[in-house]
Amino acid sequence: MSIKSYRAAIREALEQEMLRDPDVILIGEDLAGGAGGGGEDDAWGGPMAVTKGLLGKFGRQRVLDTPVSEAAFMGAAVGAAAAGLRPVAELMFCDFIGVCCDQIVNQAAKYRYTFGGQDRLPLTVRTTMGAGQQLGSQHSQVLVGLFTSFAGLKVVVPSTPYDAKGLLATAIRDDDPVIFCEHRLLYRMREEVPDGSYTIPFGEARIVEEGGDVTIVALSRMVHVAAEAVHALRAEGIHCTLIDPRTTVPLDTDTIFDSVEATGRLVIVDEAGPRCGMASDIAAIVAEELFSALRAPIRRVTPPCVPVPAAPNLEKLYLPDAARVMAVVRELVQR
Amino acid sequence: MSIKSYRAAIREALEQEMLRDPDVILIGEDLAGGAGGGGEDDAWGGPMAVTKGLLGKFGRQRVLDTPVSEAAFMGAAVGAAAAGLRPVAELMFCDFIGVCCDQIVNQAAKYRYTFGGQDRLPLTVRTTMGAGQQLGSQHSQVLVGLFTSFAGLKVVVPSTPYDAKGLLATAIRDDDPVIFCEHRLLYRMREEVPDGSYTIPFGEARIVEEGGDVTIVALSRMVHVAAEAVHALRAEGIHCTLIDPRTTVPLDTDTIFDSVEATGRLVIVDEAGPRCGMASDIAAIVAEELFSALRAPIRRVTPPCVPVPAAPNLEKLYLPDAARVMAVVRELVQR
Amino acid sequence: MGGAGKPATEEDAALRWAYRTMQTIRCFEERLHADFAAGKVPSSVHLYAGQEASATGICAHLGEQDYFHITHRAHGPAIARGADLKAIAQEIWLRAGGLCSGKGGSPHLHDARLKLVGANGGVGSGAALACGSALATRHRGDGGVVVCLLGDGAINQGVVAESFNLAAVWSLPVVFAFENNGYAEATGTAYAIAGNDIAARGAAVGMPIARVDGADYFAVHATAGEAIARARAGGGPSLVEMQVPRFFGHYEGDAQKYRAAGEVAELRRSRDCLVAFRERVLGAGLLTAAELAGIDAKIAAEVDEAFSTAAAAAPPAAAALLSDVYAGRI
Amino acid sequence: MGGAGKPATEEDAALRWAYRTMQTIRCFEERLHADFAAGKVPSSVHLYAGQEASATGICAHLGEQDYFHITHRAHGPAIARGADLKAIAQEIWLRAGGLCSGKGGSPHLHDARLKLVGANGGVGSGAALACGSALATRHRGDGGVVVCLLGDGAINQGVVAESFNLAAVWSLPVVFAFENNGYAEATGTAYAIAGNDIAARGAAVGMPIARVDGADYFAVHATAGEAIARARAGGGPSLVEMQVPRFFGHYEGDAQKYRAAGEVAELRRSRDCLVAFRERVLGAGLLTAAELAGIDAKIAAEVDEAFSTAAAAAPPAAAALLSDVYAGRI
Ligand SMILES: Cc1ncc(C[n+]2csc(CCOP(=O)(O)OP(=O)(O)O)c2C)c(N)n1
Ligand SMILES: Cc1ncc(C[n+]2csc(CCOP(=O)(O)OP(=O)(O)O)c2C)c(N)n1
Ligand SMILES: [Mg+2]
Ligand SMILES: [Mg+2]
Repeated sequence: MSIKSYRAAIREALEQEMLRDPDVILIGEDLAGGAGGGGEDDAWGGPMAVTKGLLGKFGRQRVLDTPVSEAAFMGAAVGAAAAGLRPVAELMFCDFIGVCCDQIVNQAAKYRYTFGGQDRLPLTVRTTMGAGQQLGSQHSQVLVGLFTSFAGLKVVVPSTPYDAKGLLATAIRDDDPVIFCEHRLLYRMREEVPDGSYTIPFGEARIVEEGGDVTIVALSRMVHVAAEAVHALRAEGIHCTLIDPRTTVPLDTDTIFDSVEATGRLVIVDEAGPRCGMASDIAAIVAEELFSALRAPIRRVTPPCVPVPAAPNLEKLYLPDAARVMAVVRELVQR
Repeated sequence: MSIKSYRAAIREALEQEMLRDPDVILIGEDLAGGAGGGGEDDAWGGPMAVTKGLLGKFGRQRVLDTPVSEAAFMGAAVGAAAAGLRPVAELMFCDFIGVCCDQIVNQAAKYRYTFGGQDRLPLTVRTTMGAGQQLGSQHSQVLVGLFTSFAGLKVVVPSTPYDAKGLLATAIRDDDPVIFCEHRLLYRMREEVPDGSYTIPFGEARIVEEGGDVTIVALSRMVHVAAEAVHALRAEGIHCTLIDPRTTVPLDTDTIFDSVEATGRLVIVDEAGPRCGMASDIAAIVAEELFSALRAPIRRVTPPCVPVPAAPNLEKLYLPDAARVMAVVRELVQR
Repeated sequence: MGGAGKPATEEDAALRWAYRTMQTIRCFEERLHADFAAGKVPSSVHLYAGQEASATGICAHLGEQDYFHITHRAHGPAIARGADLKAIAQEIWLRAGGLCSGKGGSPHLHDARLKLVGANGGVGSGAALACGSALATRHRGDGGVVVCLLGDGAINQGVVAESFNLAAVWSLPVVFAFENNGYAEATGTAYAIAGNDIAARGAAVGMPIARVDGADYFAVHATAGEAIARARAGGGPSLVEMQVPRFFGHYEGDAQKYRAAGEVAELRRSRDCLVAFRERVLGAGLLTAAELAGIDAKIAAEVDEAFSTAAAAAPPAAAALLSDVYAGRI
Repeated sequence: MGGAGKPATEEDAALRWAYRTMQTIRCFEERLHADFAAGKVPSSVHLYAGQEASATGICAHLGEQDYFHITHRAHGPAIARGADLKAIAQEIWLRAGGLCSGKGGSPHLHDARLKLVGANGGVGSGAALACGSALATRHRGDGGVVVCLLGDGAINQGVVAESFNLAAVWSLPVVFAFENNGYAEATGTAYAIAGNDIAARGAAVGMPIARVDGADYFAVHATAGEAIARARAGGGPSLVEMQVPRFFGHYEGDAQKYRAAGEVAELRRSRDCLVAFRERVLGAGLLTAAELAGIDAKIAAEVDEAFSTAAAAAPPAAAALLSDVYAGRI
């Protein structure tokens, strides 16, 4: 056990899984960096420095730097998975799904089904997401809902170093394609994380806080935004249960239902836009399956329906924050 | 006024808009067909024969056949729109968003916002969708929710020849990127359609049937499935309002709200999968904004969360049908 | 492997295998054409007739460890790889006993045991998947190679260009084998392929390239053999372009108005790989007319049986709708 | 147009414009580098220093009707096209007065009035958009051409290959101008580009190609001029590959460990387009050292003013968050 960052926890999971299984390989842009140049070999260790050091340990046969060719290398990862390897492909920004969408949503997601169950596809796609770095409309998106909408994919949204490490190990050992969504603003988050290898099962939400007044479901970085709100609300005498689903496919509806059953009130906090995302998805499921338990409207706290602006003041307005969550919760408990 | 098929209505809108505005051009694969061959020039007139005859009327300068290069020609359509033309680009199957996703969701959708409102982007993307032709997992999808989730796009889902013609004219004249989703099983549907040009405003739902017991919102071909159910239910004494939103961006929530206000019960029928699609989206909006009017759970009638199978018996099981809609409605009115 | 139990050592057995394979494909496709016209085929099909020498000349070189990625024009390549004729037919008929249990259909023929990798829906997407198979076989060090069939239309898909480069950067054991049948749907290569030179696109990444008459089995066999041997020996990727005639439409039902009058008749007359093959082996006295006739008759019966089996076979069980989405529980 | 009011007829005015443009870019980027290191720049930036001759040599040929598509390494090209220095700086500082009102930021500099088309987020995506600008200008018949800047990394994006082919098939007036600075992020072209020959990829679709030393303003000017004139005359697309040095990291903050020790120093010594330009014009007596020094001083003051304006400028109003999503009401 030691204090580790989200970044280090992810790196440790990669390293431990690579040690455990020689068929685990990494594919992506600048995972090492330095290929074809006159300087150091592991020059970058990943665009976000997540894979730093792995080249030295596993060599270029298992840490495969690629040209700027997401469609080809993502397809290669799909093909390699179908052929028996356990590739972990890195999509630098989830926004770049734009250029490899086919490989993920049409090929990886549908390979097994289309071919009648002949194959396993133990592919993990690591990608990054989120706003807050002034990177603008095409490097800040949260596309968890898009991935979730395609049957055949599993989708993981870790909010803490501990969860990131354990869920990534599970993802890599899983025999289905898993989209593992890392939030860039969390890379420096630190907490106690076991040194040894461990897994966290998919489809088991984490109850972050317990309280009887309102259920809050939040994803990825929004878990921390919601937690801040929950703590502040406690001082006002409002007690919330905060649930981090951790995976959206499979989705732990049991835990959500149990809580809503008790509170009768649901708020979902998500960093994706308001249309057809996870906030809508969870709201719809609860409105369908747990209607009689509801005592108030289901409220979604999301950014407005606009692309992500680059200017920091606009980006701040864009992102849900604790104050907004608190306002919504306060309004709900008054009903 | 004359009887026209959905296909013919779309063709007529294209022709009339091309006559009206010389800046309207068509871009896509085999819109004419026959280029580079030794036979007829307008050999196909579109993969679904929608654009048949337009080559002869407007020539190869305005009916631009392309190589099998969706990313390039979709990007070219975006660029041409930004540069002042009104391109109508055809994406043969919406599933092929896989290979031109970047151009649509990152470029077309975000062009105006990213550049601070300097440009107009009068682009129309015509695409086809839907199951029912045994084409399997990668040629049968309904991706309306995906398009809807990206702020900056407008999304049209015509269910009738009349609507298709009027909405396509609106789309082409609109100064924003519009995704116009044609359902392949509707191409042969026929009804009275005016011969002259007309437009139908975006964001105005069509009330297909009126009834006080249950509100049904259905999209595209599902409007007809739902209508069948509504008629049969009437014989049982159950009276439904059936709403066809016609566009999902903008979405006419007023019409939906007015009806749910009256009925207290909502069923959404959609051909997309159950996760993060339009059914979830509409359910979430209503659960949020109109909770107090609801007397029963919001029910979604969608396919199961699986890719589309090719075998006809499985495909039939996959697709929502009138019987399923009826069962859900009956259950709701008992509550 | 290489289909239908070819003993690779014996020259005339190899010839017989090649003939049997090509003739099986031809017979299958001609018969399918007729049945389709008669309304008996319950799905959309793209026929391979005319292109037989291509898949056959390639598969002659492929062993158990090798991968063969095919396209939507799938029947011929699947047959050449040795997939079960009845399972192929049943997949086309969308039956439970089909290669993909009726979930994929004609364009998605796939047999994981044979390392026959079916087309995914996007034209050209297979080029990237093929790089992945090549990574895997190299990772295992089992000496496998990968052949990826692609159509002329695919050369203009970005992922194909990316895959050329990636295969070359990683020096993968993959052969990109283009079947240039002159058309992508209704559009001719003279229009769609700037420069009208598929192989040149491969040469631009430094890959060895070869161009060959794809209606000549022996030429394909020799050229593909060289490319496959190079890949197997660690020489990296290469590209083979085969000029092939397409005897039917893009799909069945295609009126083919984009073709010149008499074009198909002329192709059938002058560029039929089976006619050329027969002439050559009979001329050289390698096989006899009687032998060939015997093979033909046997094949006709086999195809007949495959089709009637398929027509009579059961559809998938309803439960199949929900299975095979994930390998694990969800 | 062509930036900063160049009167295109006068030879020495053109030279002065070129020098002023390149020096403005250099000064802007060097100053930005220093300010970034001092923590004064509130966004991520990719600097263009070293590559000045490329955008400048191209923009010397562009008129009002012409489109210039640029990349994330945007400051230099935007300056060369004549975009307002203060508006550029304010966009980098994400202010309301920025070229994109603070919504795009450094990589997305865009000025619709100047037909300066900013990068979209995906490397290489602009190649397709450029085909669209070319379609539009040809449709209008206004004699416009399109130059599309691309980096070496972009050559491996599928959409770029597709765009080459599409531009050639449609014979569009577009020049694909590659700035080969040796790196895509931390990865060298020797690894990432199989065959290590960008121009060859263009040649494979039958486009005319040219390779030029991108650190030599006069060479770029001549070569780009030829390609642009060809496009303007209806001769279709072509490709120009420019070898350019990159003096800073991929982005500011990049430790550049992937570069050999002394690599940048050597590039600055031997491949500085401004040094070469000065030598040439002074040697030929075209401009005097005093003139150049006068220009330098003026530019330093302008850049200074642009930066201090930007630093002091107001951020976008809160209402800007919701505006500009659609042109019409929604
Ligand atoms: C990305 C994509 N675009 C378009 C299509 C539609 N489509 C199916 S087959 C085909 C033509 C392919 O031509 P080619 O590669 O020459 O193969 P052939 O059919 O001639 O065997 C097209 C365009 C598709 N399946 N995928
Ligand atoms: C599709 C896509 N993949 C990856 C990236 C991340 N990225 C940004 S710049 C860059 C390198 C581009 O290199 P090059 O084209 O040579 O331009 P340079 O930065 O050298 O000017 C990469 C990979 C991106 N923006 N888009
Ligand atoms: Mg073809
Ligand atoms: Mg570069």
